[in-house]
Amino acid sequence: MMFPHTSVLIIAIPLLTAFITPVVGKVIRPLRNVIIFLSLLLTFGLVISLAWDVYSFGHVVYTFGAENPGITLPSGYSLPIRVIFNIDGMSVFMALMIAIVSLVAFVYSIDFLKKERQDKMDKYYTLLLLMCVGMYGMVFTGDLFNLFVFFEILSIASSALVAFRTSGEASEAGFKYIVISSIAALFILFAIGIFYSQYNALNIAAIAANLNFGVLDKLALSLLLVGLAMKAGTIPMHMWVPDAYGESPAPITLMLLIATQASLYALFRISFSLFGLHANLALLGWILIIFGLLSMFVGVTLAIPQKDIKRLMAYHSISQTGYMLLGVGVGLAVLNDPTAFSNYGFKAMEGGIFHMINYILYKGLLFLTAGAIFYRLKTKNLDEMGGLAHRMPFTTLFFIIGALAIAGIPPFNGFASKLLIYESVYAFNPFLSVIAMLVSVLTLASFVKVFQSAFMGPDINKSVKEVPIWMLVGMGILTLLIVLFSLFPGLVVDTIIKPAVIALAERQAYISAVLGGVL
Amino acid sequence: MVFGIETGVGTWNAIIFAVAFFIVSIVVYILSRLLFSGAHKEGEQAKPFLSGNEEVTKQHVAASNLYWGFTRALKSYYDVVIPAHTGIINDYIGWFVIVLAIVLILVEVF
Amino acid sequence: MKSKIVQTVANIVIPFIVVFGVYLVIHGHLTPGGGFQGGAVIASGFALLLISFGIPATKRKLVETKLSALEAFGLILFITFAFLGLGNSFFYNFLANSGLIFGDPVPHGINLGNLNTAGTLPLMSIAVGLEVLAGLSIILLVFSRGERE
Amino acid sequence: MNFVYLSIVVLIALGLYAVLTKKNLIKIVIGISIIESAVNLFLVVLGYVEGGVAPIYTLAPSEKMVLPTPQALTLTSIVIGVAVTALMLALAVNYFNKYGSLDVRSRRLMK
Repeated sequence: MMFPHTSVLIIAIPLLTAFITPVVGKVIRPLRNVIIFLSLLLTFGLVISLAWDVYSFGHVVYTFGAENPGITLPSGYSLPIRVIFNIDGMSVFMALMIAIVSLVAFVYSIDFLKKERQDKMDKYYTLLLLMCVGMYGMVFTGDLFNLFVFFEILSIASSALVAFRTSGEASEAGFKYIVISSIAALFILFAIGIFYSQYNALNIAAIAANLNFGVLDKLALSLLLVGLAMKAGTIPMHMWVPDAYGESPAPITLMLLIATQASLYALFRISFSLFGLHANLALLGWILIIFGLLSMFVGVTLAIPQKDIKRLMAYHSISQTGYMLLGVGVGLAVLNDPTAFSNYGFKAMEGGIFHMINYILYKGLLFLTAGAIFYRLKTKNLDEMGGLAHRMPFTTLFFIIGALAIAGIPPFNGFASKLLIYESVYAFNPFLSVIAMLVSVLTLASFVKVFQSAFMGPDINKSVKEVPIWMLVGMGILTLLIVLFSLFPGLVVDTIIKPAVIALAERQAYISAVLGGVL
Repeated sequence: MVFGIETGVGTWNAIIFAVAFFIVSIVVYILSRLLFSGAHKEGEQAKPFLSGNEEVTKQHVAASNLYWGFTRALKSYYDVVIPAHTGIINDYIGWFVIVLAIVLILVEVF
Repeated sequence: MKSKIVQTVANIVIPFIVVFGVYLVIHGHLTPGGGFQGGAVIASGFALLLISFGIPATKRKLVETKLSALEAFGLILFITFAFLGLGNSFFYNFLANSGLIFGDPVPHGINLGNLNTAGTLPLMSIAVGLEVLAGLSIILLVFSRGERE
Repeated sequence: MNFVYLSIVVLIALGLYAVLTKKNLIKIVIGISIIESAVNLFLVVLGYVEGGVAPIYTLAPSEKMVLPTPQALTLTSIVIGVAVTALMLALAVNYFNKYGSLDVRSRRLMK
């Protein structure tokens, strides 16, 4: 018998800590960091226990306010009326990423923002925890309106954190981010209204079971698709990405990475679980593939001429998002064709989803090294850097590992997931695979540029020292994970990636987890 | 499979790659020792040939100086793409509306 | 801005605004209204205070640190009630029909409404009311910093 | 009823027009608020029953009540809207303080 409340505690504990933080910060300041660390650690443990439940028992559902969390349908009702969490392999996969990233971001923040005013830091940690709540909620929820609410919690918290530095540029980036987010969220809400008007339900599973895919549903599909794609930073709606990533403090950039992944998750959830049984999946898959191709190519070509290290990396994250869209898009396009799906579609989705966690690890590491450089040099301009390898040996090592991983150089984990994508996409359409490889080459080229201009060359920044210990610990955790993922890709794919892919592909199981066997 | 993954066509195994990489590196090292043992270690012949220019060691090549050839070759592409990034929030939403219109037409027609 | 007429009218009206806001909060489970609406009404009373008496005078009465403590208190209270339902499920209404505070069964048909019903809902709307009135007042005070005297 | 849906479309178009063409940050915020009102109106209209009363137990003389769920949705959306608007205005204030202008063209990023 498993503990039934794990999933809700994962949301509730960071939420409670977020509200306690300002109080503790005023009364007993030294205790604040301890409490936040413990709550994040506890959440991490709960996520692992939840993952264990999901991998051994299948779907976990949690009904809010019911007499028993397992009762999804009150007696006499054919549609669920309460808010329901519907957690499957894909959700816990995302939750694991969020748990790792939030711990690393917190550990890194301890030293990175030490010189800020302490009452400001109380609010910073509150918002950081609220971001965690928003993301966990987005990936767990089985209810469309609840998805919107958590989406907005995430947007508000993260745009306030983008503007944390209160410089003019940071406010500008934060303003752009909140405008983008709220426009996307309002169109998503409009789509939710369209669903409610037709099916009198807000639950994803209930809507998916009754969907008739008329003109209004198609309108809702495109609103959801484009709104979430904008929040995931796909080209040509990517322009907020370099602004927001460039101006936010490094730990927040790390959190923003996973926030865009949460939007990507919602995009996949909509296309697979909500519309997967009725829509024209080939078209839907091709839309994702086109988004992916554009993002990959335009992102990387725009990264090459950049002079600001964080903007350069931000364009790379757009381009890496393209790989995931490409892999999962190919899987979606052939989902209704069992032979093609088992031949290469499944592998393509595996590659795309494996790339998500790899991307979080190495891209997060790269942004943290950029933050380390900023911490010492107070500049993000690549022209003013040089010779840092003489002074910051650990940061240099971390950067090399991250850069090799993102460029897909064997034996790092980036290569493993890209290889899965290349080979399966080649079977779908060779042209797409060639573009993906070309983008990988260009990625390597631009990271050679960063490495050459920031770390190589004569020792011109003589006053620079290595960064403080907690920043090194934060980067070290991610590096360790990259090395482990590089050595044991088979283990990772079998334990966490396969259940995620199966959860997306088996659309009927998502519905029957809420509505039972009857339809 | 703990170490390797099936890619559908073949397999990928990081451990085998690392071992092979290590062995090849040793072979290359031994070969280089054997082949270049007669090479000059100092004097004019050991220096790189920089098109007859003076050798510069204490100068840093900054980021802006890299890859100008690449950006020059793709100038017509960059001339279109970079001005499109205006940084004005109205344009960001404009792209959203354009993409929404395209996707809406695609979804409704097919 | 500091006209005598406005100040006199504000003196008369503000108590009524606050009382009406409190009414909205505690009758949230019986009539239209609830925590957010009531809190917003009370905060609008504070906005009137800010306009009619000027910023320095208002800031002596409404202290930002106290308000943010109130905000945190409201939030913690709210989530505590959600936690207390964990015996069944998160947000479970454990007080409804229990005979304890707010625990009377709801009468059927047309009636005047019994305040002592609905379980945790009124308690939660009181928590939300505290949070909203503090949060909106803080927003007002923060924006008033840009005002020229 | 169709008149209401028409006005929703008109409001969304108006809001988008403001967000797409106005160069003043405050006007952009106003545009977003207009879209938000339109979406809220849409949600409320979904639950409207002609001749229905407020869905409150004590006032219910008949079976004809408007649907409570869309009203709860609208309320939540309004609350979120307040937070978003407050944040956007705060950022606009900071933008003005640092750049000395509310014009979007005085941006410094991405030039």
